[in-house]
Amino acid sequence: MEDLYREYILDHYKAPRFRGHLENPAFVYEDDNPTCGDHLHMEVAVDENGVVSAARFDGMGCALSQASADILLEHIIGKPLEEVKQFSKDDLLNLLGITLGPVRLKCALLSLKVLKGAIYGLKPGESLTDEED
Amino acid sequence: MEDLYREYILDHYKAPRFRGHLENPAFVYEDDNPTCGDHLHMEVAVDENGVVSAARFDGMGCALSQASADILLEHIIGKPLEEVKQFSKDDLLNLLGITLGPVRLKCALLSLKVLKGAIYGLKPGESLTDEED
Amino acid sequence: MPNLEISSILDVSRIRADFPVLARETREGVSLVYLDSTATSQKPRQVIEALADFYLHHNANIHRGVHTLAEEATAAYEETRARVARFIGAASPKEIVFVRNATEAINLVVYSWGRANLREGDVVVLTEMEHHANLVPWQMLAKGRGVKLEFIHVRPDGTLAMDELPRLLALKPKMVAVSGMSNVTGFQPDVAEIARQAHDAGALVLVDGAQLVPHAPVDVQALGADFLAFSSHKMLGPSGVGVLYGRRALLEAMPPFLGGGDMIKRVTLEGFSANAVPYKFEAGTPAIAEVVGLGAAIDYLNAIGMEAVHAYEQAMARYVLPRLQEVPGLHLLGASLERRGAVFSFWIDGIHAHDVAQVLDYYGIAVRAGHHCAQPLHIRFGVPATARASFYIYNTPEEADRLVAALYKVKEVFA
Amino acid sequence: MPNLEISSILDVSRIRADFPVLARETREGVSLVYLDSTATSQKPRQVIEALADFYLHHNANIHRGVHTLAEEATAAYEETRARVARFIGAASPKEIVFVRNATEAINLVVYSWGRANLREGDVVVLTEMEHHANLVPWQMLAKGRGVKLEFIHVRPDGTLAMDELPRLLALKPKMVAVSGMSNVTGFQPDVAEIARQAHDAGALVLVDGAQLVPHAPVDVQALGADFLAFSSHKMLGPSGVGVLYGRRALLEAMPPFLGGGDMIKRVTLEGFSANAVPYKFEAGTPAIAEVVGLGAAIDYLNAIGMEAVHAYEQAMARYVLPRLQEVPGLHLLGASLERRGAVFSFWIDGIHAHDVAQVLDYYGIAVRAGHHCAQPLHIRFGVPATARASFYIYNTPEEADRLVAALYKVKEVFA
Ligand SMILES: Cc1ncc(COP(=O)(O)O)c(C=O)c1O
Ligand SMILES: Cc1ncc(COP(=O)(O)O)c(C=O)c1O
Repeated sequence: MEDLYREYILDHYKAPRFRGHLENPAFVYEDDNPTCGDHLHMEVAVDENGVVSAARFDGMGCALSQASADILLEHIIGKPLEEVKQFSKDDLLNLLGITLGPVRLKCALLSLKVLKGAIYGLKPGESLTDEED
Repeated sequence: MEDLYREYILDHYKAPRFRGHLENPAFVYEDDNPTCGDHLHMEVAVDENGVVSAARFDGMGCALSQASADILLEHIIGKPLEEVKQFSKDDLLNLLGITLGPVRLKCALLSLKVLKGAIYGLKPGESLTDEED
Repeated sequence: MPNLEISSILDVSRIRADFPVLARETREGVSLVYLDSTATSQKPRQVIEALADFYLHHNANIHRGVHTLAEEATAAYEETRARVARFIGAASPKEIVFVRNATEAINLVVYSWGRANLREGDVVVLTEMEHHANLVPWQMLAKGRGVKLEFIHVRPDGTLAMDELPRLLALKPKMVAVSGMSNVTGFQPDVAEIARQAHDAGALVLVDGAQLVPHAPVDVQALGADFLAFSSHKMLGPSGVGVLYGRRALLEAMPPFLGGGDMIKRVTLEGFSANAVPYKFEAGTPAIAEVVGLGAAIDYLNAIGMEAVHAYEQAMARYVLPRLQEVPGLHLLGASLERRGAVFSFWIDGIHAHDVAQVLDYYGIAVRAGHHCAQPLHIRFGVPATARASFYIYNTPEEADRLVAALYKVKEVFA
Repeated sequence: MPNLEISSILDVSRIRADFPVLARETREGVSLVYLDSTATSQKPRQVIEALADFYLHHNANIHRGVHTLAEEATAAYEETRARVARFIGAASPKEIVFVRNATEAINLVVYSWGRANLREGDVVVLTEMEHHANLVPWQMLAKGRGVKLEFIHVRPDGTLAMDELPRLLALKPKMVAVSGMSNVTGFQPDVAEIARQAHDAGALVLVDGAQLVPHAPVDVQALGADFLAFSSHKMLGPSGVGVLYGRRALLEAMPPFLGGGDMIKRVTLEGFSANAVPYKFEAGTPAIAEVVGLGAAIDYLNAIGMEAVHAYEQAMARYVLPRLQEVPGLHLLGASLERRGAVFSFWIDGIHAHDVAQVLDYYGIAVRAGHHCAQPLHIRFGVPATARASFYIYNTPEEADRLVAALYKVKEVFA
């Protein structure tokens, strides 16, 4: 299936490492992709040094949206929150290692949107104003 | 100027026979052509036999709208009102003897619209519902 | 041999030759199978040429010009209005308002007729299968002024629960607004019967014809539609233009919607008076070239004949439906063959619709994935998204076979 | 030799070669002189080809599809949004809403921002030279809810009475809505100065850019425009598409206007939540191909450079104006050479504008006649209608000479 359904992504989709919930998350956020009903919920815990100590996601949606969430959480766990805040779209796309058209891009980036919503402490429905265009 | 500004029309425009007002008109009506500010006011008198005994117009606008009014009134004076009511767009265009595109058509037909409004006793702003499309 | 039966209805290979895009490949060696006409149809050469011809030879603004190009452009635009009127059996071209799309047509009715006629406590009847275009505008209106929306529900087989209608009509709704064909299940309700009952109960009837008009013969009188909304881009015409049909007396009684040039008779700094219909509802420069292109699309459809279009799609539906049902784990939204167009929305156990569409795309097959702007219908069936394959006059049974074969590949990838 | 001066600014003969319609005859032996670009511009080959290319190779509905064509169409559509944003100096593509035309853009602001923000007694400041598109929508709103409209008047030379502004701003208007260039007098008010004063007084500023954007470099930041409305068809692009620019914070705070697909995030039978900007304001299938065509028009204008476009038209104005003034009995609406585009509206003693236009058409010269959707301005000058000749990048001094010569013929016919 070319690079879009690379083994890597299918693997994270079929056997996610970070699907689930946390006991005492510092941050919780969720959002949808209205074009396809993708839904993601994320929980992030941060230790006393400001390092992401644990994270989980839950939700439903296409392989890309769910695998992207799993891959993203794998990447950020153990990193300082301040560093995670700098994590960009391009960083995520590099991580996924695929090129995407504008529609599938939304699937892939939902995970980042939800993560940012969580760690910036947004309320449901709020969105970041400094979001890149 | 080809057929559009035939001498006939220019003549009626430059030297109208029926511009003016009546003492006791049976019917009065006026209307505009919103695309160009053409304006026509018509007054029609009918005798005891139901025959158009006199008619006048006033207004301002392009040669076509004003000449058409003059030519139309010349034609109907002396005719039974019931016959005039049957007078159609095509009749008027035959009378004018020219072919017209959709925009100039409105100029030429304003006279007929105002005449019909008058003899059907419409109030200002009302329009005929049986108007042909 | 169903293929033979089907191919006797339309000369599809001749039709396909008119649609240059169908010859393209989505990637090297993979030819396109376009099964997304419900979202937007492809355009025949004739339409593309009509657009180009307009711009190359006659382009001008309309109505307000007396020069040659303006007269030509106005004539082309107004002749299309007359052609549209004939196409749907309208009594007069004055009943045809050009808008952007079906969505704007419905919004026009809601903003203009709705605000003038609906008061607190009034009822509007819709159905559970409506496209958001025939739902959200009513919700926006209803919320502000306490209007109640009531819904005819959808049965498990995708048909409407017509037995609910009498109870809803007993509420004396002012309006019944219903889709002529669902863009998800393909179900084509008996609009004429709904309209008959609705009129008896004193309601007006708006038909969302976005899917019906491209796929079946439509006569607004026979249908009993007081309003009919549809889009050019779904019926072989250009994007950017749609149609609102409205009964003349209704349109005349309605207040204007958008203000601006052309919709006025006279304007001063203090106020304005509105123009006659249909101009009253066409503020500003319309989609002139696109209207002319729609005219070419109607000519094209007329040359085929809408009866033949409809018959071909019925035959395709009979061909496709059972083959889809054979795919293990595949579930259709609306599996009835009665009163349906050739559009099929389905989900496959354990595979998200996006992934179905993505893998199909790999094989050149263009289907849509999502809620297809009918989220309540998806909620009703308990799925967030489906994949949708839709067929039009240029699609063949062989393409349906390619779809079915590729669905087995989808299952392999996600096994 | 003014011709030499003018021709050094633009290579007009090369430009003309891109506009096939300019080579046509209006009747045998009479070549077209198109002086009606203020109503709608002609389209270069590049734009017509972009449209055809889209339909021939990439046509699909956008946003909701994951198949190849849908991805290509979505990319083309969204890239144009970004190009439009750059063209007018917007901070983000999210500030660009695609609508049908400038008229709809202004109506969107009036319906959405206006209804949410204007209460009884509130004041909106307009000018006496506004096109109906920037007047009638405000009147429709004002009438219903007791909002007051105040006007900056027009001076005898066609310029705005800027000295009235402080008095009007003392009324604490919520909005100042002003045209960037009159489509009648060609006057280009100092919008940046108006905006500065308006903002100081706490008002928002809407600029009707229908004429400004096609004819001059525009930077919304420098202009101080909170909203900017313009139309593709007047700037070499297709009909059927227009643009509303709005400052992001404003757009985000505004309620939706049209309801339907794409403008929603989630819909149930009970209600909906709105999508993010700009999608919140783009309900239903947009004018996809036409947006792509607008992108090609912007590329074309950028290749010439808007500074050069503006300079060329300034030079043309200096060439044309004195020659028109020499025609006996000809009166211009706005005879100042300051801050003006190359559009000239005039009347000739004793001859109706329609007749002027008709005779000019006989000589192949396309001008418009009427009130040009600016009836209050015509009332102010005491004439019901004028003839209007307007020049764009493809018009030459020789064409202006043909116009002037034909005007003498007009006078002969009606002598
Ligand atoms: C100054 C001005 N504003 C608004 C408009 C309306 O433009 P459109 O008809 O494209 O909506 C025009 C076009 O005639 C105009 O010249
Ligand atoms: C049933 C139905 N109604 C309305 C619409 C809206 O059409 P448009 O997006 O052209 O306004 C669609 C198109 O998706 C549809 O299928």
